[in-house]
Amino acid sequence: MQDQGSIVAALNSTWFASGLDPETQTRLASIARTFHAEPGEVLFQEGEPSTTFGVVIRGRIALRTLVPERGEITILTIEPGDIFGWSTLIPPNRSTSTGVAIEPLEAIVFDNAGLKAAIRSDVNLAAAIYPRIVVAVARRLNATRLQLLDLFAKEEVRSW
Amino acid sequence: MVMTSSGRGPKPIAEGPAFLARADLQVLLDLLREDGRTLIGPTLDAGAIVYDEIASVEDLPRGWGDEQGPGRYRVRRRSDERLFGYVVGPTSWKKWTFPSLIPLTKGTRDGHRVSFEPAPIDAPKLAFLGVRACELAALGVQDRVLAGGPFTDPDFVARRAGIIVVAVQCTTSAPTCFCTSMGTGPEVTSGYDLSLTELDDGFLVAAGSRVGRDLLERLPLRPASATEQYGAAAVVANVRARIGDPVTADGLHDRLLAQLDHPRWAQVAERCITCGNCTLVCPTCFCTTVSQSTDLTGDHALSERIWDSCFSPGFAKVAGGSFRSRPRDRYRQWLTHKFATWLDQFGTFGCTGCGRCITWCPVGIDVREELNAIAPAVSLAPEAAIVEPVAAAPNDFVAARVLATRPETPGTVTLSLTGTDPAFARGSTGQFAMVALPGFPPLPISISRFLPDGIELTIRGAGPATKALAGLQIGDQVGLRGPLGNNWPLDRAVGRDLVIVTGGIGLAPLRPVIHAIIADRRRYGDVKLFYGARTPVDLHYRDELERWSKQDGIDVSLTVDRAGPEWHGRVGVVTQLFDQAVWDASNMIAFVCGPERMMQATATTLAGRGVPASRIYVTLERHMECGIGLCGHCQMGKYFVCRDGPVFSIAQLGDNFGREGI
Amino acid sequence: MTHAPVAARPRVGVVKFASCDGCQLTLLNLEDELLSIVEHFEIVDFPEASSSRSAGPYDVLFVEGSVSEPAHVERIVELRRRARFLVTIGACATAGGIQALRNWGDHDAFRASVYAHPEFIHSLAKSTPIAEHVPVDAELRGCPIDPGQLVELLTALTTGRRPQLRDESVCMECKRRGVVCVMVSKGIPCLGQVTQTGCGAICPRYGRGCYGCFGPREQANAAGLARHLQAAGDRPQEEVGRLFAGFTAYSEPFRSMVTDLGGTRTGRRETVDGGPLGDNDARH
Amino acid sequence: MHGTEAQKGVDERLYDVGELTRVEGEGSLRLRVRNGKVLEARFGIFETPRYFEQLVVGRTPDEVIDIVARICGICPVAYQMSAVHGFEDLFGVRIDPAVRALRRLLYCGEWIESHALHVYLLHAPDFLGYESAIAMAADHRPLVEQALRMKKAGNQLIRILGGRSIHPVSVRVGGFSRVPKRRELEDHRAAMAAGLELAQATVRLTAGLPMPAFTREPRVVSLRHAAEYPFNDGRIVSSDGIDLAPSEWRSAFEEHQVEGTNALHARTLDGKGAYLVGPAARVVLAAGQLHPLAKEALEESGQSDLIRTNIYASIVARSVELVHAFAEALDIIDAYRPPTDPLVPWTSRPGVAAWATEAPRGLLFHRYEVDEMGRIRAAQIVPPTSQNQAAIEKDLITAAAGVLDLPHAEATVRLEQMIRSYDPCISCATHFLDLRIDEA
Repeated sequence: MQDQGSIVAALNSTWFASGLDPETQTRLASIARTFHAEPGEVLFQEGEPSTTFGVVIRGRIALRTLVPERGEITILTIEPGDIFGWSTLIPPNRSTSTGVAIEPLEAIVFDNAGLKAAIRSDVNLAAAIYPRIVVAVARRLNATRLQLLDLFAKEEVRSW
Repeated sequence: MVMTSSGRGPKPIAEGPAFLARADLQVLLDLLREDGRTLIGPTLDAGAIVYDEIASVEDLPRGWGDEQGPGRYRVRRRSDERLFGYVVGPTSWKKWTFPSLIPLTKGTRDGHRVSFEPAPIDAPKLAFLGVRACELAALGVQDRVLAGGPFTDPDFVARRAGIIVVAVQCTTSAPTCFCTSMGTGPEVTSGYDLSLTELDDGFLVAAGSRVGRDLLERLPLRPASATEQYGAAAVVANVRARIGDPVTADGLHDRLLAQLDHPRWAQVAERCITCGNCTLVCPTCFCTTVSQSTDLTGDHALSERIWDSCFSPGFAKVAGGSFRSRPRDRYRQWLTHKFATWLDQFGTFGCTGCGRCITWCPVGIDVREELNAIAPAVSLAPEAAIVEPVAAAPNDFVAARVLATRPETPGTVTLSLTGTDPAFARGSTGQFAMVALPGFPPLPISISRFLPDGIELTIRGAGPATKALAGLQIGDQVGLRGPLGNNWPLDRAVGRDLVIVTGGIGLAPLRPVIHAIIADRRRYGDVKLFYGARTPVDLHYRDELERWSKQDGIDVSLTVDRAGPEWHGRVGVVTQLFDQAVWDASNMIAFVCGPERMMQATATTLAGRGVPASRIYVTLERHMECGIGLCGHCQMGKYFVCRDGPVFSIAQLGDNFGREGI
Repeated sequence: MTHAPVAARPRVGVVKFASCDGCQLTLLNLEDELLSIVEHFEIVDFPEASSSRSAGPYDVLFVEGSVSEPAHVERIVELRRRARFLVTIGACATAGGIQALRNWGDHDAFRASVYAHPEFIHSLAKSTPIAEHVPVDAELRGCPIDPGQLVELLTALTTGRRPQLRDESVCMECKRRGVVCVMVSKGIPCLGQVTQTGCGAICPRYGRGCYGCFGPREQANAAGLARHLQAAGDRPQEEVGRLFAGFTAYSEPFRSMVTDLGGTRTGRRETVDGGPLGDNDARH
Repeated sequence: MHGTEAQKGVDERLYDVGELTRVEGEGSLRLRVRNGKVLEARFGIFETPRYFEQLVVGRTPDEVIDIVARICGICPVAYQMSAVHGFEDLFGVRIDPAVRALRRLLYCGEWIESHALHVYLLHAPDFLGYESAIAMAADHRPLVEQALRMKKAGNQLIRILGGRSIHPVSVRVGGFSRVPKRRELEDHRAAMAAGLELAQATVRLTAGLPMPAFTREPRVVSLRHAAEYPFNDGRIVSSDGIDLAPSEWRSAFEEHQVEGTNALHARTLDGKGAYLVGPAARVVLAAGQLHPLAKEALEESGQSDLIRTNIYASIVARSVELVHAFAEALDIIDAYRPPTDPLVPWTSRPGVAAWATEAPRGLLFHRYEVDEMGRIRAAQIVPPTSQNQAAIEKDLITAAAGVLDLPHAEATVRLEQMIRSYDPCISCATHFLDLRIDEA
């Protein structure tokens, strides 16, 4: 059993949860636990059922995807304050990439079942969390578009 | 009246306007020829009245007039013997003041040594015969653009100085004329040496300068009768009445710029062939490009300046493509420049209402119709353009020597140059140099470091010219002109928190900023450098980056677009480095450099994080050829990027920044 | 060494497909430069001029003519393999040439109408530009190519710079030379506005309208010009179509103009055993 | 080239050149001889057909002039000339005499450019033993330079008159779209005068070349004009009495297709078969009308007879015509006054436009059926090389006898040289020939 106060404090330090009303924060803390991982530890696997949703407090997670012949490509890193495992809440509830801790990691995590139950039973909680998840995902979508433009790619050099 | 303005004691015949019999016009021509001048005047050739070399009155289009309309021109016989009974034709005087082709620079390469020799300017002594009011105005516009400073075109200045102007009052007009609207005519009022008003049997003559007065005194004149004077005034008045006022010039600048998204642009683009005729027949269009040629050895190169047009595809080309890829963008660029941004740049319209672009548009697009359709109302006065004086004529380069070369990333190298033009010692952050090798087009390249007796340039070998530069070895020479352009406003950063956001080779122009800060670190608050690259190996100045963060008190954050497992740094676009950072933007200023799209995203994010547009600065890349605002290629709205930039605040650029096709 | 020429003394080949030989002749017509060109370039294969042959590899290969028979298809692929730099020269190689007019016709009818025994004739239904079959490094437009542009390309090759082949309209060249627009001043239809420059505006200088032998320039607004020519000159649609049905007719957007407006049609060659007008008609 | 396989008792030789070089277009040569008997003699042409006679259908006369020029990059003017004279003849257009002179001048330019090219750059290397003029330049640079000077003078002449030397643009039905100012021609006079001297030197040079033994007396055909050396006017005559208006070619000649042929042979209706057109034919039939300077050069060369009987000597005939072209061009330039009416108006009328002119390589016949709309309904174009093919194959057999004793490589070169003597213009002809000699 963990100290709820420290979890609330940790949540408060993050972009994701800061600004939520104390009640919701406590509600969240009640179903959350802190989580630690060492560099190299695989947190979730691309394509596997997604079981945990979380917020990074310290450290860094690399989101990787396997490209045949090019190997594992890191497409995004998740920094303190940012969320991971949103697939847990969104069908088909499978991880869209592989998450690997690349720096000693501290995170607040929520288990699949507990979080879903809480959200189903508590409209206010749902109303508070979903917009933040949408914002987080939208942010990634925009960033991905920019990445897609490959802005720093060298000019295609013709024979001339 | 001009004649009394002359300082000399008046001679009897000069008391009022004087009369010259048509039979005596040859005397004037002879006087001008005796003065060693080549006469340029109207003559009938290939079914049009063109300006060309003439020897005598016999060469003039006696008894010929013309019919003009949109996309249509025909000469026709007049019922009288008038010598100037036509309206302006296809030729404009810029053929002599600003020729379509002039040699610029001879470049030679001898082993690793290079040298550049400006082509000598040869300006003939000319006399223009038959210059109309709208054409005098056009010469005036050229004077402002090409000789008004801060930079001047030496070739134009020399040619202009050698010309005597004999003007003629318009006694007839074409349906394409609109000098009245542009305030340039039809009355000849200034800018001439002599003016003629043609009457049935001769001319009313007036002097407009000392030179003109001297000529006047040597002509067989008699005082003009009151009837003649009245008649002369009357015909010109009739012309004004006939032309009317087809375009409301008052407030046109703002009306036009307020309509950058008008659907008409797309409609006119369906008719416009973007052939460029309008710009080349225009008496004021001054855009040029430089073409290079070499011999088979490549050791001898010649660069020549030729007329270019904003309607041509290559005109706005940069590495990433053309800034004005769509015909509608090109037409909008031309029209808004002529009737709006030209005012911002030169304090005058670029159009004198001569109507050539209407007559000689092969598909008959009428600029007056377009203006009235796109910009039909009224409003404010323009704001003045920013000007940062530097550097010399477009055709000279100072050879510098390569002291050291340092590979930065695959395909990118930093050259340390020494023996540079002393001007570089006075250079400052954000500026660039025009860099030339014989046979290659000179390129604008940001200065990535200022050394005591030289500079560093960081170059990515993309095209042939940049490859040639990137391939330079120690001891090789290269031609430089500069430093050019304005600075990053470091003074505004003093006492503030500074955010520097950049990507890829975009760090090069900001490197001197960081050097400057480190040199006087205490004057600035927090300095954050957010730097993104494509992959880890594409990060420039890696050793310096480390030093900056470890010992120089710069808060450096790096990110890459994609990386393999070996990379433990951040992956993601540069904006993600700070779009959630907890910071106080109230005292913050931001410098941004990178691909234009990246700068837009960054500016948007910064604004979203509370940094005011007036304190977000970007540096623009545009196709540059001259580097000093004379070639026209790098125009963006009312600015020439090379001369007024390349550093601009988002506030300055307004919604032109990121707008397609500007 | 700052420059990167193709090679110290590039090995050059000159080959032809379906063509009139005029473009390779342009090389021999560089009377002033020819002897110094062969000092800087090693001409290893040029059947029209030399009996010494080489199957490559070539540093630079000039390809004249269009692909218009089955054997051509494999041949160009093979040549591309052996060429570092492949330069197509002339309207046939870059646009399919005048023979591409048959691309609108019924090929079998063509053959049958010319030959009593069409079954002997081997040719493709379409005449196509080289670039439709293999990647091309540079092209010299024109029917024929311009000697000045050929020299520019050769000197660019020796110095490793990009050749200055402008992609603007013919009008630009025309106005720089002070030529009076034949379309505006004489009402002669002219393709100069939609045609790529390079010839030096020969036709307008010689009192004619440009017939587009350098092919469409980038973003050529051929439709706009066609609309204007029909409306302003009230010309029949087919007459406007024929303007585009020239030596580069198969290049877009000229191709669409010909397809939409007409301008080329197949016909019948009177066979040897007499035609409708009788075999002989002597008026002397 | 393959070697010779000698089997017991059988001496079979194969002379095979897969792709003829230094000819205009793509052709091949194959001669198979067993025990001194010619089994196979083939002058193959694997140029692709371009269907010009079809491409002009539905087009206007002026468009035809532009299109048919593209049949050949070396002699475009010839195609423009046969076409324009045919149309003007049908429409009854009376062109300004000065325009007629300019047309001859234009033709002079083409003859000079084409002949200088062939004599020095394509043919001379055979006589002097080089693979190309480029190789020849190493030992005989002045020779090649004078060739280039002449060529340039001719090309420049075409450029002045037509805007460019290949596919000039100014020839129109009724005259020219633009005629030169006097100055333009006068400025070029010096180069032409220099060219004339070089041409005279060329006759001396070629007359001195070693001529391979070769004797036969072919039937020759060309235009002949009472007062002029034939360019674009005169009557079609032959060494055996044919005498027709330039529009009447079809009353004595026809085209026919041979199996395996990609185009058509020309032959006479009288069944006598092969005949020869080109410089040799013209010199034989129209020497009387040569410019005095050319006549003089021909006499000095002393090769009038050899030109008739020895095909290799066509190089001399070509050189003599170089002199004529330069000399006549100078006369025209000196007499030139811009025409009062450079482009006379005309109206189309339906009927047949047919005409023959003298291309550098010989008689070139065009025939167009024009409909009521003034469009081409049908076309027939008979270039010199298709008329020469039969003669070429005959001469190949004649030549065979002369080369059997030579080393194989040398023999092959000699046979190529023979074919080059015709200056075959294969792009023009676009034929496949497959000549089978049955064992006689």
